[in-house]
Amino acid sequence: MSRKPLMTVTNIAKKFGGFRALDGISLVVEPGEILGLVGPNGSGKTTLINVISGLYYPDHGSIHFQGVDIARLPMHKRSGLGINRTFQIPKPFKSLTVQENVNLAYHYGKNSVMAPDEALEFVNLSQYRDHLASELNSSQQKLLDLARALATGPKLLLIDELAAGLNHQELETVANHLKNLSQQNIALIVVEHHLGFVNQLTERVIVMNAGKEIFQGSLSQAAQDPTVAAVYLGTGT
Amino acid sequence: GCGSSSSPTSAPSSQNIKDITIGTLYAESGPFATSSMPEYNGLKFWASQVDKSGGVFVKALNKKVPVKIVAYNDQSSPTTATTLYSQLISVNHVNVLVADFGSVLTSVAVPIAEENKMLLFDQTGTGASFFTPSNPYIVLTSLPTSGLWPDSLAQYLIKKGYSRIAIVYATNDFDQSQDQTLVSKLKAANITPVYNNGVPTSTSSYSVLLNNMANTHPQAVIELGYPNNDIAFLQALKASGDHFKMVFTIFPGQLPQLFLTSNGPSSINNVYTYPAPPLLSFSHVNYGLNTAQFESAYKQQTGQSANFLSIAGYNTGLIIQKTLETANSLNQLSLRHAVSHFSGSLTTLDGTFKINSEGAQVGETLPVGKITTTSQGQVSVKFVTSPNS
Amino acid sequence: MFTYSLISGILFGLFFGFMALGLNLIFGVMQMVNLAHGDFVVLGGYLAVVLYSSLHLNPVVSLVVALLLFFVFGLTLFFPIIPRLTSSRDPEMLSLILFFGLSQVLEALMVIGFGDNPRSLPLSVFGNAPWHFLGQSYQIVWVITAGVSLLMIALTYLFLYYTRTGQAVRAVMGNRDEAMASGLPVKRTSAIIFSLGIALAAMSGVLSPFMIGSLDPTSGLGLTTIAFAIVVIGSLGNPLGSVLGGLVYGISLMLMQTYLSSWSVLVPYLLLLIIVLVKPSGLLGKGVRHA
Amino acid sequence: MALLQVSSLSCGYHSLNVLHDIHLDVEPGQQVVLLGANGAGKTTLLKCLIGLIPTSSGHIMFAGQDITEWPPSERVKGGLAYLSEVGVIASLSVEDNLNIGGYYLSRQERRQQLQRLFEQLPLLYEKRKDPAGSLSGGQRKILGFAKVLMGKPQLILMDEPSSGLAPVMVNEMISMLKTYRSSGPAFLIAEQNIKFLEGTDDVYVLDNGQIRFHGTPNDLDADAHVKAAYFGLN
Amino acid sequence: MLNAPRAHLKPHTSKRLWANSLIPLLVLAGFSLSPLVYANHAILFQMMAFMTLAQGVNLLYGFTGYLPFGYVGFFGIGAYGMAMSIQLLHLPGLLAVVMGGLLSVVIAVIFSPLLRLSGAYFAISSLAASEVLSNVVSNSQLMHLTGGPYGESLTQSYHPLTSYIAMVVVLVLTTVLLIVIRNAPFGRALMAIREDPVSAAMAGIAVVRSRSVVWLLSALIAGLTGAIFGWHLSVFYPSTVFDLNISILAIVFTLFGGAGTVSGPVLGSIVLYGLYNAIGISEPQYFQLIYGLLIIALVLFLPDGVVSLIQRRGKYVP
Ligand SMILES: Nc1ncnc2c1ncn2[C@@H]1O[C@H](COP(=O)(O)OP(=O)(O)OP(=O)(O)O)[C@@H](O)[C@H]1O
Ligand SMILES: Nc1ncnc2c1ncn2[C@@H]1O[C@H](COP(=O)(O)OP(=O)(O)OP(=O)(O)O)[C@@H](O)[C@H]1O
Ligand SMILES: CC(C)C[C@H](N)C(=O)O
Ligand SMILES: [Mg+2]
Ligand SMILES: [Mg+2]
Repeated sequence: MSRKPLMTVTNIAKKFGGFRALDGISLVVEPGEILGLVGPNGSGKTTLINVISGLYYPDHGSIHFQGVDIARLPMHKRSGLGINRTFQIPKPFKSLTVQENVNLAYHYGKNSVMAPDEALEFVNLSQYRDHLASELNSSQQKLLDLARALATGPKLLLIDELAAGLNHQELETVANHLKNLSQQNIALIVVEHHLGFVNQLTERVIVMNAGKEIFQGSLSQAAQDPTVAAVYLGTGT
Repeated sequence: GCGSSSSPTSAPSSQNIKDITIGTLYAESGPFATSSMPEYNGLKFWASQVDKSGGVFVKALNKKVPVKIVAYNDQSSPTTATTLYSQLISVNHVNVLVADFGSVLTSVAVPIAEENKMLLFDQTGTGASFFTPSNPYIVLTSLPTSGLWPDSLAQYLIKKGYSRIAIVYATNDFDQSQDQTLVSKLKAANITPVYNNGVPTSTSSYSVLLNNMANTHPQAVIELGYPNNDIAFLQALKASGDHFKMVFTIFPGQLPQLFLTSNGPSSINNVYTYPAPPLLSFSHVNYGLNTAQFESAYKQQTGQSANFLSIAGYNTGLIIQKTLETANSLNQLSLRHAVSHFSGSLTTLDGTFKINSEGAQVGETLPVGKITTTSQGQVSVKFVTSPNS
Repeated sequence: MFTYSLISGILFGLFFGFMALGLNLIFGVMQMVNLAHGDFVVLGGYLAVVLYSSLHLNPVVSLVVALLLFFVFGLTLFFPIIPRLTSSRDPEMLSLILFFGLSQVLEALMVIGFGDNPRSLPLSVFGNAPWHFLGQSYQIVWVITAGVSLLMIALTYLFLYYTRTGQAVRAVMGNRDEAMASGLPVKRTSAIIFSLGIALAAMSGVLSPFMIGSLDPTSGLGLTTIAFAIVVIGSLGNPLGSVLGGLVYGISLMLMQTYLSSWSVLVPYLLLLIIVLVKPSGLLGKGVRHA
Repeated sequence: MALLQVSSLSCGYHSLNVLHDIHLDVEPGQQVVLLGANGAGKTTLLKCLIGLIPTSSGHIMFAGQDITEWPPSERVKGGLAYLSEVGVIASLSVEDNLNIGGYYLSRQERRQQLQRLFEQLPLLYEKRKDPAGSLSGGQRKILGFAKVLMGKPQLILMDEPSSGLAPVMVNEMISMLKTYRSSGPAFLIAEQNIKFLEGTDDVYVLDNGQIRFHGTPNDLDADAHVKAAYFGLN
Repeated sequence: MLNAPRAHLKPHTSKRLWANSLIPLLVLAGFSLSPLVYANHAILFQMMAFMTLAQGVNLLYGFTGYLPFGYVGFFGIGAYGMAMSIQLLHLPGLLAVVMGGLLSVVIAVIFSPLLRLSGAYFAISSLAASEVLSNVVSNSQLMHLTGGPYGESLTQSYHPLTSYIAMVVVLVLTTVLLIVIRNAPFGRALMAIREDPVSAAMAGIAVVRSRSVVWLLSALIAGLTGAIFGWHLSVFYPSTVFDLNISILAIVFTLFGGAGTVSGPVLGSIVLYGLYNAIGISEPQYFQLIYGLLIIALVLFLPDGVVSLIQRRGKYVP
């Protein structure tokens, strides 16, 4: 591999009370690549995203982003460095309009490339521009989260279950959009249970279980893997 | 009022004066209402009395004119009081300015009065800091400054040869200054209190404090507070079952009724206190009603029984009345001179009125007395230091 | 001296825990701070005083009267005010203002009704026989008051955790909308809890003269802050929290009075600040997940 | 006669209507699936049926009664149940969430149901004492699903029960649906996941707040256009 | 949340700027001229003081959602900072006022951990904080510094005219500050933080720093006001300058006018404080009763303040 990795996550652990949500997980993300992150419910995917984006600090382990260790950096600093995310349970600024939500991110985003209108166009919420975010339904709010994240001009985008609530056709469009993001050299970590969607996006997936990586490789291989089949797909015997 | 730009408040030219306006504040609600209302009623009572007799004689006009009271409700808030005092001065242009009850509500009036060159009749605001040589615009009518209060008490303790004395006081101007005086006087007679602690004025449970005091085996236990403190203290004392040779608190002597209704007669039985009028009654006065007359007249007119504060209010009225009779002009400074002029020669139902050069009371002293109550709630007092020392 | 302070601290603490209970419920369930809480305590106190001086009614009986009377009072307050408040933006903050207004009104009414003078009950209503314990003797009223308080708290706990309505209460506490979606009678539940909270305040008021000396119309706000401190110290919506908070408060107050008397008034506020900054969820609180 | 009968219903948020003139029936024991693009109005329709948002016109008949004006609590008492997108009360323990679901049951009925569900969903049993708020997104869905089953309702409205569920859990859920349908309740499910179409009696497709299609899954199969539009299958 | 955001976050027109700058001008003119026609300057002075405090509350509550019940703490500290500078450092009045302001900023720094709280927790904790402050100040063990229970008496440097002018200046500056913040992106960032700190941080906003800035600014405002107020009183006890009602009034005035706007608190203070004195001076029998009922009615029927009456019509309010 010629280019040096965008982010290297090494041996991260995170406990809640006695419960090990993350148990020594590591991964590497190359610039502009799309990495699928799948696994049974409660396996730690969202927690991993929370740790990378800075909502929680890991109990131990390191996160190097473009060479700097960011494991203990506050969220807004990481956003400034170019890490951003969407939320599984969406969190827009409910009393601001859709437009204002994106404008803010654009204004405070350190290296913004995509203009607010562009971002709204991208998730196709333009017609809701002047609605309050609270007037969007949950899946629309998720898309707004995405637009807001894009407006900050990220290098790495963590996407937590975007597919939920979108129908097949909408998934197609979103998938294509995400792909040309990676063409624009924005790396993506995509957490998804909708395997069809993941499949459209990437070859490379990591399968988590109980806070650990249990498989790494292509989705098709994963389907063959007995453990994955058993704990995740439910196709195993 | 506001500096040089403030409008002149000297009384309008003597001729066209129809009546003497007396401006004051009262607290209908809040912590000071208990004391402020009776005090205000006392003043109103005085006003009605003089008006019955065709008004007050004003030497400056050489005629009797009716008195009119202008009063606002400050709800025990010094902030509100500030604006209302200045309302009285700069808008109502009152001829005489009278403070609300107590140090807290009086304090804010002091600079305003001085600034506007209005003589402040301070009824019960006994904070020592109000009285400075540079400020002629204040007289304290009904009580000595707090620091003087414990004189007789100290004398008595020393006389009895009590060596083990426990003191608990509320940390406010009024009580702490008394503690300071008391302790220094005792020290002078080389008695060091076995217990001397301040507690917040808001203290409402004294049981543990009492227990701690009891552990020092005192002969005399002294609690200096405001009425609520005394009530809580005596209540705790009664419940604790502790007994001491001597127990002293301030307010049973001023507001016996209050204690009877809240704690029952036995709570103040055998308690030492400063018996203030009407408990300390003056039959021989050279001005105004004497204690007995006042009590009946006041009861008759207001339906309430007289207490120290209503007397204080009435007494303020008398001082004002005397002032107007004496002063050659309604100019505030000449009012002040008039006061100094009759200071010392006036004996009212509140005792001898005598002020020092700074306008603070020095005439009235507070004797020490021992209260006895019957189960019917009859209160009598036995003086242990001379009432007119 | 230490034991005495400690034991009295515990007795006091139990009472104060009870005193804070009503505030705890209302705040916990409706995210509304009843700034008039203290005034309801005082009203309860006046009720006891009046019943005692007029009918020589034993305070324990007055407790029952207070419960019924103020539960009804609570209901009559609830319907005109609370639903409207709930539907406003930011009910939590607005409630602070509204209930401050209410406390002003109650205070004024108390002045009109009972005058400004402090009132109290003779501490000898339950006899004067002291209670001896560890070589010290304590007033019987304290012991009885503490006992009653403990009982009331226990009952409230049982109500919340072992009855169906109690369960609904906790659900509404957790998430109004979702509780609504689950088909719970949200409004009725709130009404009950609100009225209960006020009734409990008044009931603790009946006993308050024994613990805090005398009551006057201005005592309210002080009591409210202490109550809030206690609620926060032990955690929201949990009666056991109130006990814990009360004990922490009572004991530290008494020790402070003994060893640093002039600072004792700081106790509730310092405790509140320390707890809130060290463990914002209160001593018994659980953490929450943000994403 | 139909268990649920919705006639010319329209409703929405504040002034603006989202749904227009909806007609929809659910027979006892039926499984009806509600399809539609994001923003079509599925959630709104379910909220309106359970009574969380007011009806601006039209009627909702349930088990022979007109419930159009009833508050949610009455409807649930009457045998409706609703699994929202949120689905759980975060601050309550897993077990208490289930009890809330069975609020109108008798004590021992509730105990039985609880046992039954814990047996079928061991995950919930493990975490029964934990606050639901600590659960992962998918875990919450499962809890929510169990919660609505608790109350033994006649008709269960579900808003995208499978969203956020791992494939293995989706299968789990579908098989549970089967078992529970045999025991009586009818289901009205807003879904995107076509797996739910198997064993479905009736399909409605919402578009822009209006019913665009109504028929059996087979009819849907036949309707190339709708299929293309909503599933990209051809 | 505090007023229809659509109404005031749209791009600016010059008309809007004009409407904004009108407010400080009117305030300035009003309070410089009214003493000539109205004799009770104490009322004018206090109206200014409360208007400034209301703007301080507005800054904190209107833009970050923190309701500072103990706001009076900063006020009182300001007063004492001023008094101590005069008594101990023998500074001239105006300098002492500045010191007062700075001291309460220092205190704000010490209490900044409170910002970790939210909702009623913050509200009441701030109240507790102010109680702590007032009790420390009034404790006899600090007598040599603060005069303890005996309070402060500054009659020597009492100067009502200068303090009046100082109050005008601080009021006008505060008003301008609010206009700036409200119309700068910073103002919007604050609203975002109030909405959802996590998302705000992800959008790149420095949550902690932004909050702290507002916290310190509002402390400065209260401190200066308290200092000037104390100077104007010149004789006061701790209970006078730490009176909880000062917080409450400032909050009520803000809500009545409409938090989150600049004109709201101005209106609120003029109308309610005016009313307050009107009732007070008309010697009503049941002042407290009337006042309490007024507050209740306000929350129930005008929760978003008088300006909301205009905003409901979608009109912009400065
Ligand atoms: N703040 C928290 N407190 C307690 N437990 C937590 C917290 N956050 C996560 N957990 C636990 O950690 C485990 C992993 O949660 P996480 O949300 O990362 O799972 P997930 O992989 O995202 O699941 P899903 O696909 O359902 O979203 C879960 O069992 C959850 O209960
Ligand atoms: N609280 C609200 N206030 C105003 N409009 C709303 C609100 N919630 C949803 N809407 C609007 O109503 C329309 C329908 O939303 P709804 O949630 O019913 O769609 P849906 O079919 O459930 O979409 P999804 O498949 O994404 O869940 C959307 O356009 C949305 O913008
Ligand atoms: C009547 C007095 C006891 C009042 C007291 N002198 C005070 O200054 O507050
Ligand atoms: Mg997740
Ligand atoms: Mg939906």
